[in-house]
Amino acid sequence: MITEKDFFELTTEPIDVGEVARRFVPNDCGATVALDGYVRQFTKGRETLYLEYESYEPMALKEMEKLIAEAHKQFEISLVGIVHRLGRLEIGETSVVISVAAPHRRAAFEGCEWLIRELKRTVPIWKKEIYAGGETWVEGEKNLTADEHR
Amino acid sequence: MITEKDFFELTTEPIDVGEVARRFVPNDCGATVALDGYVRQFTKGRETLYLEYESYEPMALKEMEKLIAEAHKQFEISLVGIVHRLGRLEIGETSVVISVAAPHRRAAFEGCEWLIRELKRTVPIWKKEIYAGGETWVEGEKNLTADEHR
Amino acid sequence: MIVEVLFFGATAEATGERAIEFSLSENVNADEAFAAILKSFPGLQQNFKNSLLFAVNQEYSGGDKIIKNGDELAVFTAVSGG
Amino acid sequence: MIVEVLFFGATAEATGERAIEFSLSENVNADEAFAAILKSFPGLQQNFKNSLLFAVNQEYSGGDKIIKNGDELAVFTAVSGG
Repeated sequence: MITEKDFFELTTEPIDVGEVARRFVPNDCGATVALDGYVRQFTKGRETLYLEYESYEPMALKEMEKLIAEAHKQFEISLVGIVHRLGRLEIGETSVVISVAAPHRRAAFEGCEWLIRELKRTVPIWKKEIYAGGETWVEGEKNLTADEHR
Repeated sequence: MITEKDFFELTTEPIDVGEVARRFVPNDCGATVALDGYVRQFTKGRETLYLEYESYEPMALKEMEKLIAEAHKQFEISLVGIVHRLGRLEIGETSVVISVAAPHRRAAFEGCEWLIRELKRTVPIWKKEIYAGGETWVEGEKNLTADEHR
Repeated sequence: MIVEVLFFGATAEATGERAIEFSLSENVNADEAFAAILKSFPGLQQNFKNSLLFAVNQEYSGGDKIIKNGDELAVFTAVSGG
Repeated sequence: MIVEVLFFGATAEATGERAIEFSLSENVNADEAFAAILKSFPGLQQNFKNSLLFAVNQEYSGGDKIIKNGDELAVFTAVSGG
Protein backbone atom coordinates (compact mmCIF):
# COMPACT_ATOMS: atom_id res chain seq x y z
CA MET A 1 0.00 0.00 0.00
CA ILE A 2 1.11 3.52 -0.66
CA THR A 3 0.62 6.24 1.95
CA GLU A 4 -1.50 9.37 1.74
CA LYS A 5 1.51 11.59 1.09
CA ASP A 6 3.31 9.52 -1.54
CA PHE A 7 3.05 11.12 -4.97
CA PHE A 8 3.80 10.14 -8.56
CA GLU A 9 3.31 12.42 -11.50
CA LEU A 10 4.01 12.93 -15.18
CA THR A 11 4.49 16.48 -16.37
CA THR A 12 5.55 18.43 -19.43
CA GLU A 13 6.72 21.35 -17.24
CA PRO A 14 10.26 21.73 -15.85
CA ILE A 15 10.79 19.82 -12.60
CA ASP A 16 12.18 21.56 -9.51
CA VAL A 17 14.19 18.96 -7.60
CA GLY A 18 14.05 20.99 -4.39
CA GLU A 19 10.28 21.26 -4.54
CA VAL A 20 9.93 17.49 -5.00
CA ALA A 21 12.39 16.70 -2.19
CA ARG A 22 10.82 19.16 0.26
CA ARG A 23 7.11 18.87 -0.66
CA PHE A 24 6.46 16.84 2.48
CA VAL A 25 8.88 16.46 5.38
CA PRO A 26 7.60 13.67 7.65
CA ASN A 27 8.08 14.45 11.33
CA ASP A 28 9.56 11.03 12.09
CA CYS A 29 12.26 11.45 9.45
CA GLY A 30 15.70 13.02 9.46
CA ALA A 31 16.80 12.46 5.89
CA THR A 32 15.53 12.63 2.35
CA VAL A 33 17.54 11.24 -0.54
CA ALA A 34 16.70 12.68 -3.94
CA LEU A 35 17.85 11.42 -7.30
CA ASP A 36 17.90 14.13 -9.96
CA GLY A 37 18.22 12.55 -13.41
CA TYR A 38 18.89 14.92 -16.30
CA VAL A 39 19.88 15.09 -19.93
CA ARG A 40 23.56 14.36 -20.38
CA GLN A 41 25.28 16.32 -23.13
CA PHE A 42 28.12 13.92 -23.90
CA THR A 43 27.89 10.14 -23.85
CA LYS A 44 31.08 8.39 -24.89
CA GLY A 45 32.10 11.41 -26.89
CA ARG A 46 28.87 11.73 -28.86
CA GLU A 47 26.93 14.93 -28.33
CA THR A 48 23.21 14.78 -27.67
CA LEU A 49 21.21 17.78 -28.90
CA TYR A 50 18.04 17.08 -26.95
CA LEU A 51 15.71 14.26 -25.92
CA GLU A 52 12.04 13.59 -26.51
CA TYR A 53 10.21 11.52 -23.90
CA GLU A 54 6.87 9.86 -24.42
CA SER A 55 4.80 7.61 -22.23
CA TYR A 56 1.84 5.29 -22.05
CA GLU A 57 0.58 7.60 -19.37
CA PRO A 58 -2.16 5.72 -17.49
CA MET A 59 -0.05 2.56 -17.39
CA ALA A 60 3.06 4.53 -16.35
CA LEU A 61 1.16 5.99 -13.41
CA LYS A 62 -0.07 2.54 -12.39
CA GLU A 63 3.45 1.12 -12.59
CA MET A 64 4.86 3.99 -10.52
CA GLU A 65 2.22 3.39 -7.89
CA LYS A 66 3.14 -0.30 -7.80
CA LEU A 67 6.82 0.56 -7.39
CA ILE A 68 6.09 2.84 -4.47
CA ALA A 69 3.94 0.19 -2.79
CA GLU A 70 6.70 -2.38 -3.25
CA ALA A 71 9.35 0.04 -1.95
CA HIS A 72 7.33 0.51 1.25
CA LYS A 73 7.37 -3.27 1.68
CA GLN A 74 11.09 -3.68 1.07
CA PHE A 75 12.52 -0.62 2.84
CA GLU A 76 11.80 1.24 6.08
CA ILE A 77 10.82 4.46 4.37
CA SER A 78 8.12 7.01 5.14
CA LEU A 79 7.48 8.81 1.90
CA VAL A 80 8.20 8.52 -1.81
CA GLY A 81 7.75 11.14 -4.50
CA ILE A 82 8.33 10.45 -8.19
CA VAL A 83 7.98 13.09 -10.89
CA HIS A 84 8.88 12.27 -14.49
CA ARG A 85 8.94 14.77 -17.29
CA LEU A 86 7.65 14.15 -20.82
CA GLY A 87 8.10 15.97 -24.13
CA ARG A 88 11.21 17.75 -25.33
CA LEU A 89 14.06 18.15 -22.82
CA GLU A 90 17.14 20.26 -23.37
CA ILE A 91 20.64 19.42 -22.13
CA GLY A 92 20.88 19.53 -18.34
CA GLU A 93 17.13 19.59 -17.79
CA THR A 94 15.71 17.23 -15.19
CA SER A 95 13.92 14.21 -16.63
CA VAL A 96 13.07 12.51 -13.35
CA VAL A 97 13.23 13.14 -9.62
CA ILE A 98 12.79 10.35 -7.11
CA SER A 99 12.69 11.49 -3.52
CA VAL A 100 12.63 9.13 -0.54
CA ALA A 101 12.29 10.19 3.10
CA ALA A 102 13.10 7.79 5.92
CA PRO A 103 13.74 7.83 9.64
CA HIS A 104 17.26 6.55 8.90
CA ARG A 105 19.25 7.58 5.89
CA ARG A 106 20.42 4.07 4.95
CA ALA A 107 16.88 3.03 3.96
CA ALA A 108 16.40 6.28 2.04
CA PHE A 109 19.52 5.62 -0.06
CA GLU A 110 18.58 1.99 -0.68
CA GLY A 111 14.96 2.75 -1.48
CA CYS A 112 15.84 5.59 -3.86
CA GLU A 113 18.39 3.52 -5.74
CA TRP A 114 16.00 0.59 -6.02
CA LEU A 115 13.21 2.85 -7.29
CA ILE A 116 15.22 4.42 -10.11
CA ARG A 117 16.51 1.02 -11.21
CA GLU A 118 13.00 -0.43 -11.29
CA LEU A 119 11.50 2.66 -12.91
CA LYS A 120 13.96 2.30 -15.79
CA ARG A 121 12.99 -1.34 -16.11
CA THR A 122 9.21 -1.31 -15.81
CA VAL A 123 7.55 2.10 -16.24
CA PRO A 124 6.39 2.59 -19.85
CA ILE A 125 8.30 5.73 -20.82
CA TRP A 126 10.56 5.96 -23.86
CA LYS A 127 13.12 8.49 -24.92
CA LYS A 128 14.32 9.43 -28.35
CA GLU A 129 17.78 10.90 -28.60
CA ILE A 130 18.33 13.59 -31.20
CA TYR A 131 21.99 14.11 -32.12
CA ALA A 132 23.76 15.90 -34.93
CA GLY A 133 22.77 13.99 -38.05
CA GLY A 134 20.15 11.67 -36.70
CA GLU A 135 17.80 10.45 -34.05
CA THR A 136 17.16 7.14 -32.37
CA TRP A 137 14.80 5.63 -29.83
CA VAL A 138 16.99 4.68 -26.91
CA GLU A 139 16.88 0.96 -26.31
CA GLY A 140 15.90 -0.11 -22.83
CA GLU A 141 17.00 -3.45 -21.55
CA LYS A 142 14.35 -6.07 -21.88
CA ASN A 143 15.17 -7.77 -18.64
CA LEU A 144 11.50 -7.98 -17.89
CA THR A 145 9.26 -10.88 -18.68
CA ALA A 146 5.55 -10.45 -18.88
CA ASP A 147 5.23 -13.11 -16.20
CA GLU A 148 7.01 -10.98 -13.64
CA HIS A 149 4.20 -8.52 -13.82
CA ARG A 150 1.06 -10.54 -13.59
CA MET B 1 42.48 16.81 -5.23
CA ILE B 2 39.19 18.56 -5.42
CA THR B 3 37.92 20.06 -8.67
CA GLU B 4 37.23 23.67 -9.51
CA LYS B 5 33.49 23.27 -9.12
CA ASP B 6 33.36 21.30 -5.89
CA PHE B 7 32.06 23.42 -3.03
CA PHE B 8 31.81 23.18 0.74
CA GLU B 9 30.26 25.82 2.94
CA LEU B 10 29.02 26.61 6.41
CA THR B 11 26.08 28.99 6.69
CA THR B 12 23.63 30.34 9.23
CA GLU B 13 21.02 30.94 6.50
CA PRO B 14 18.38 28.39 5.45
CA ILE B 15 19.69 25.90 2.88
CA ASP B 16 17.83 25.30 -0.39
CA VAL B 17 18.40 21.67 -1.34
CA GLY B 18 17.44 22.30 -4.95
CA GLU B 19 19.92 25.16 -5.28
CA VAL B 20 22.72 22.96 -3.92
CA ALA B 21 21.82 20.01 -6.14
CA ARG B 22 21.50 22.12 -9.30
CA ARG B 23 24.26 24.73 -8.74
CA PHE B 24 26.45 23.01 -11.29
CA VAL B 25 25.29 20.33 -13.73
CA PRO B 26 28.39 18.77 -15.33
CA ASN B 27 27.89 18.01 -19.01
CA ASP B 28 29.31 14.48 -18.70
CA CYS B 29 26.81 13.56 -15.97
CA GLY B 30 23.28 12.20 -16.03
CA ALA B 31 22.49 12.00 -12.35
CA THR B 32 22.91 13.92 -9.13
CA VAL B 33 22.13 12.33 -5.78
CA ALA B 34 21.37 14.75 -2.97
CA LEU B 35 21.06 13.98 0.69
CA ASP B 36 18.86 16.45 2.55
CA GLY B 37 19.35 16.07 6.31
CA TYR B 38 16.91 17.94 8.55
CA VAL B 39 15.71 18.30 12.10
CA ARG B 40 13.55 15.37 13.10
CA GLN B 41 10.66 16.20 15.44
CA PHE B 42 10.21 12.82 17.08
CA THR B 43 13.00 10.40 18.00
CA LYS B 44 11.87 7.29 19.79
CA GLY B 45 8.80 9.12 21.07
CA ARG B 46 10.66 12.11 22.51
CA GLU B 47 9.88 15.46 20.97
CA THR B 48 12.70 17.77 19.96
CA LEU B 49 11.89 21.49 20.16
CA TYR B 50 14.85 22.71 18.13
CA LEU B 51 18.58 22.16 17.61
CA GLU B 52 21.60 24.43 17.99
CA TYR B 53 24.62 23.63 15.80
CA GLU B 54 28.09 24.96 16.39
CA SER B 55 31.36 24.31 14.63
CA TYR B 56 35.10 24.75 14.74
CA GLU B 57 34.70 26.49 11.44
CA PRO B 58 38.17 26.65 9.85
CA MET B 59 38.84 23.04 10.79
CA ALA B 60 35.38 21.94 9.63
CA LEU B 61 36.04 23.48 6.20
CA LYS B 62 39.43 21.74 5.99
CA GLU B 63 37.88 18.40 6.93
CA MET B 64 35.11 18.82 4.35
CA GLU B 65 37.70 19.57 1.69
CA LYS B 66 39.61 16.42 2.65
CA LEU B 67 36.44 14.34 2.43
CA ILE B 68 35.69 15.65 -1.04
CA ALA B 69 39.25 14.90 -2.20
CA GLU B 70 39.00 11.39 -0.80
CA ALA B 71 35.58 10.86 -2.39
CA HIS B 72 37.03 11.73 -5.80
CA LYS B 73 39.68 9.04 -5.23
CA GLN B 74 37.23 6.36 -4.15
CA PHE B 75 34.30 6.97 -6.49
CA GLU B 76 33.84 7.88 -10.15
CA ILE B 77 32.15 11.17 -9.46
CA SER B 78 32.39 14.56 -11.15
CA LEU B 79 31.24 17.05 -8.55
CA VAL B 80 30.53 17.29 -4.84
CA GLY B 81 28.75 20.08 -2.98
CA ILE B 82 28.42 20.15 0.80
CA VAL B 83 26.55 22.87 2.66
CA HIS B 84 26.08 22.61 6.42
CA ARG B 85 24.01 25.01 8.47
CA LEU B 86 24.96 26.37 11.90
CA GLY B 87 23.02 28.14 14.65
CA ARG B 88 19.45 27.50 15.66
CA LEU B 89 17.42 25.15 13.47
CA GLU B 90 13.70 24.57 13.77
CA ILE B 91 11.93 21.25 13.17
CA GLY B 92 12.08 20.18 9.54
CA GLU B 93 14.77 22.68 8.58
CA THR B 94 17.70 21.41 6.55
CA SER B 95 20.93 20.99 8.51
CA VAL B 96 23.05 19.60 5.71
CA VAL B 97 22.91 18.94 2.01
CA ILE B 98 25.43 16.73 0.25
CA SER B 99 25.09 16.64 -3.49
CA VAL B 100 27.09 14.32 -5.75
CA ALA B 101 26.98 14.33 -9.55
CA ALA B 102 28.38 11.44 -11.55
CA PRO B 103 28.29 10.05 -15.08
CA HIS B 104 26.59 6.94 -13.67
CA ARG B 105 24.14 7.02 -10.82
CA ARG B 106 25.63 4.10 -8.87
CA ALA B 107 28.76 6.11 -8.04
CA ALA B 108 26.66 9.13 -7.09
CA PHE B 109 24.66 7.06 -4.58
CA GLU B 110 27.77 5.43 -3.14
CA GLY B 111 29.76 8.65 -2.93
CA CYS B 112 26.91 10.56 -1.31
CA GLU B 113 26.31 7.88 1.30
CA TRP B 114 30.03 7.64 2.08
CA LEU B 115 30.30 11.42 2.42
CA ILE B 116 27.49 11.82 4.93
CA ARG B 117 28.80 8.94 7.00
CA GLU B 118 32.31 10.39 7.09
CA LEU B 119 31.05 13.92 7.68
CA LYS B 120 29.22 12.73 10.80
CA ARG B 121 32.40 11.04 11.96
CA THR B 122 35.10 13.61 11.25
CA VAL B 123 33.87 17.14 10.59
CA PRO B 124 33.97 19.22 13.81
CA ILE B 125 30.34 20.25 14.14
CA TRP B 126 28.23 19.61 17.23
CA LYS B 127 24.52 19.81 17.86
CA LYS B 128 22.66 20.51 21.06
CA GLU B 129 19.14 19.15 21.28
CA ILE B 130 16.61 21.26 23.14
CA TYR B 131 13.56 19.30 24.28
CA ALA B 132 10.76 20.00 26.71
CA GLY B 133 12.43 20.18 30.11
CA GLY B 134 16.06 20.13 29.12
CA GLU B 135 18.86 20.25 26.63
CA THR B 136 21.78 18.03 25.79
CA TRP B 137 24.79 17.98 23.50
CA VAL B 138 24.19 15.08 21.17
CA GLU B 139 26.94 12.51 21.53
CA GLY B 140 28.73 11.57 18.38
CA GLU B 141 30.39 8.23 18.11
CA LYS B 142 34.06 8.40 18.82
CA ASN B 143 34.97 5.83 16.25
CA LEU B 144 37.82 8.01 15.17
CA THR B 145 41.35 7.86 16.44
CA ALA B 146 43.70 10.77 16.09
CA ASP B 147 46.04 8.47 14.20
CA GLU B 148 43.55 8.04 11.42
CA HIS B 149 43.86 11.70 10.65
CA ARG B 150 47.53 12.42 10.58
CA MET C 1 -14.69 -9.03 -31.27
CA ILE C 2 -12.91 -5.71 -31.40
CA VAL C 3 -10.03 -4.54 -29.20
CA GLU C 4 -8.01 -1.35 -29.19
CA VAL C 5 -4.29 -1.70 -29.89
CA LEU C 6 -1.88 1.07 -28.87
CA PHE C 7 1.67 1.64 -30.09
CA PHE C 8 4.28 3.93 -28.52
CA GLY C 9 7.68 5.29 -29.42
CA ALA C 10 9.53 2.96 -31.74
CA THR C 11 6.51 0.70 -32.37
CA ALA C 12 4.36 3.71 -33.23
CA GLU C 13 6.97 4.87 -35.75
CA ALA C 14 7.39 1.38 -37.21
CA THR C 15 3.66 0.80 -37.69
CA GLY C 16 2.73 4.37 -38.52
CA GLU C 17 -0.10 3.97 -36.02
CA ARG C 18 -0.66 5.06 -32.44
CA ALA C 19 -4.10 3.52 -31.80
CA ILE C 20 -6.11 1.16 -33.97
CA GLU C 21 -9.19 -1.00 -33.71
CA PHE C 22 -8.30 -4.64 -34.25
CA SER C 23 -10.49 -7.68 -34.87
CA LEU C 24 -9.91 -10.88 -32.93
CA SER C 25 -11.76 -14.20 -32.75
CA GLU C 26 -13.73 -14.86 -29.57
CA ASN C 27 -11.89 -16.47 -26.64
CA VAL C 28 -8.35 -15.84 -27.79
CA ASN C 29 -5.80 -15.51 -25.05
CA ALA C 30 -3.14 -12.81 -24.76
CA ASP C 31 -0.42 -14.81 -26.53
CA GLU C 32 -2.74 -15.53 -29.44
CA ALA C 33 -3.89 -11.91 -29.61
CA PHE C 34 -0.35 -10.52 -29.73
CA ALA C 35 0.66 -13.14 -32.32
CA ALA C 36 -2.24 -11.93 -34.50
CA ILE C 37 -1.18 -8.30 -34.11
CA LEU C 38 2.44 -9.08 -34.98
CA LYS C 39 1.24 -10.97 -38.05
CA SER C 40 -0.58 -7.83 -39.22
CA PHE C 41 2.51 -5.68 -38.66
CA PRO C 42 5.43 -7.82 -39.79
CA GLY C 43 7.83 -4.88 -39.34
CA LEU C 44 7.43 -5.10 -35.59
CA GLN C 45 8.93 -8.50 -35.12
CA GLN C 46 11.58 -7.83 -37.74
CA ASN C 47 12.75 -4.65 -36.09
CA PHE C 48 12.29 -5.36 -32.41
CA LYS C 49 12.31 -9.12 -32.12
CA ASN C 50 13.21 -9.70 -28.53
CA SER C 51 12.54 -6.33 -27.08
CA LEU C 52 8.77 -6.26 -27.54
CA LEU C 53 6.54 -5.98 -24.47
CA PHE C 54 2.80 -6.43 -24.32
CA ALA C 55 0.12 -5.02 -22.07
CA VAL C 56 -3.57 -5.69 -21.62
CA ASN C 57 -5.62 -3.00 -19.95
CA GLN C 58 -2.48 -1.21 -18.78
CA GLU C 59 -0.88 -4.24 -17.15
CA TYR C 60 2.06 -6.23 -18.49
CA SER C 61 0.43 -9.35 -19.91
CA GLY C 62 0.87 -12.45 -21.94
CA GLY C 63 0.21 -16.15 -21.63
CA ASP C 64 -3.28 -17.56 -21.41
CA LYS C 65 -5.10 -14.55 -20.06
CA ILE C 66 -8.39 -14.38 -22.01
CA ILE C 67 -8.94 -11.23 -24.03
CA LYS C 68 -12.37 -9.58 -23.93
CA ASN C 69 -14.22 -7.37 -26.34
CA GLY C 70 -13.15 -3.74 -25.85
CA ASP C 71 -9.89 -4.54 -24.06
CA GLU C 72 -7.01 -2.09 -24.45
CA LEU C 73 -3.92 -3.86 -25.75
CA ALA C 74 -0.49 -2.27 -26.19
CA VAL C 75 2.70 -3.26 -27.98
CA PHE C 76 5.92 -1.45 -27.19
CA THR C 77 9.67 -1.89 -26.94
CA ALA C 78 11.71 -2.20 -23.75
CA VAL C 79 11.16 0.98 -21.76
CA SER C 80 13.86 3.65 -21.53
CA GLY C 81 12.62 6.28 -19.10
CA GLY C 82 14.57 7.86 -16.28
CA MET D 1 55.77 28.96 25.67
CA ILE D 2 52.18 29.97 25.09
CA VAL D 3 49.58 28.21 22.97
CA GLU D 4 45.93 28.96 22.32
CA VAL D 5 43.44 26.32 23.45
CA LEU D 6 39.92 26.25 22.00
CA PHE D 7 36.86 24.48 23.38
CA PHE D 8 33.59 23.82 21.58
CA GLY D 9 30.12 22.62 22.47
CA ALA D 10 30.18 20.37 25.49
CA THR D 11 33.82 21.09 26.37
CA ALA D 12 33.17 24.84 26.18
CA GLU D 13 30.25 24.45 28.57
CA ALA D 14 32.20 22.19 30.91
CA THR D 15 35.20 24.50 31.13
CA GLY D 16 33.31 27.76 30.93
CA GLU D 17 35.86 28.80 28.31
CA ARG D 18 35.89 29.01 24.54
CA ALA D 19 39.48 30.19 23.98
CA ILE D 20 42.33 30.55 26.45
CA GLU D 21 46.04 31.16 26.42
CA PHE D 22 47.85 28.26 28.01
CA SER D 23 51.46 27.87 29.20
CA LEU D 24 53.46 24.80 28.20
CA SER D 25 57.09 23.83 28.71
CA GLU D 26 59.29 23.93 25.64
CA ASN D 27 59.46 20.83 23.44
CA VAL D 28 56.35 19.07 24.74
CA ASN D 29 54.62 16.81 22.26
CA ALA D 30 50.90 16.71 21.55
CA ASP D 31 50.13 13.94 24.05
CA GLU D 32 51.95 15.82 26.80
CA ALA D 33 50.26 19.10 25.92
CA PHE D 34 46.76 17.61 26.02
CA ALA D 35 47.57 15.82 29.29
CA ALA D 36 48.56 19.20 30.78
CA ILE D 37 45.33 20.80 29.56
CA LEU D 38 43.20 17.99 30.98
CA LYS D 39 45.01 18.32 34.30
CA SER D 40 44.02 22.01 34.41
CA PHE D 41 40.39 21.18 33.63
CA PRO D 42 39.65 18.01 35.58
CA GLY D 43 35.96 18.22 34.65
CA LEU D 44 36.80 17.37 31.05
CA GLN D 45 38.13 13.90 31.64
CA GLN D 46 35.49 13.20 34.28
CA ASN D 47 32.63 14.12 31.97
CA PHE D 48 33.85 13.02 28.58
CA LYS D 49 36.50 10.39 29.29
CA ASN D 50 36.66 8.47 26.07
CA SER D 51 34.96 10.81 23.73
CA LEU D 52 37.56 13.60 23.75
CA LEU D 53 39.28 14.53 20.50
CA PHE D 54 42.29 16.78 20.06
CA ALA D 55 43.45 19.00 17.26
CA VAL D 56 46.61 21.00 16.63
CA ASN D 57 46.38 23.82 14.10
CA GLN D 58 43.04 22.53 12.85
CA GLU D 59 44.17 18.96 12.23
CA TYR D 60 43.31 15.93 14.34
CA SER D 61 46.46 15.31 16.36
CA GLY D 62 48.08 13.43 19.16
CA GLY D 63 51.14 11.35 19.77
CA ASP D 64 54.62 12.77 19.55
CA LYS D 65 54.00 15.72 17.27
CA ILE D 66 56.01 18.59 18.79
CA ILE D 67 53.99 21.62 19.84
CA LYS D 68 55.31 25.08 18.97
CA ASN D 69 54.82 28.46 20.53
CA GLY D 70 51.63 30.05 19.21
CA ASP D 71 50.05 26.79 18.05
CA GLU D 72 46.24 26.54 18.06
CA LEU D 73 45.12 23.53 20.07
CA ALA D 74 41.53 22.35 20.44
CA VAL D 75 39.75 19.95 22.76
CA PHE D 76 36.28 18.73 21.87
CA THR D 77 33.95 15.77 22.12
CA ALA D 78 33.08 13.33 19.37
CA VAL D 79 31.47 15.32 16.58
CA SER D 80 27.73 15.19 15.95
CA GLY D 81 27.04 17.20 12.80
CA GLY D 82 24.89 16.17 9.91
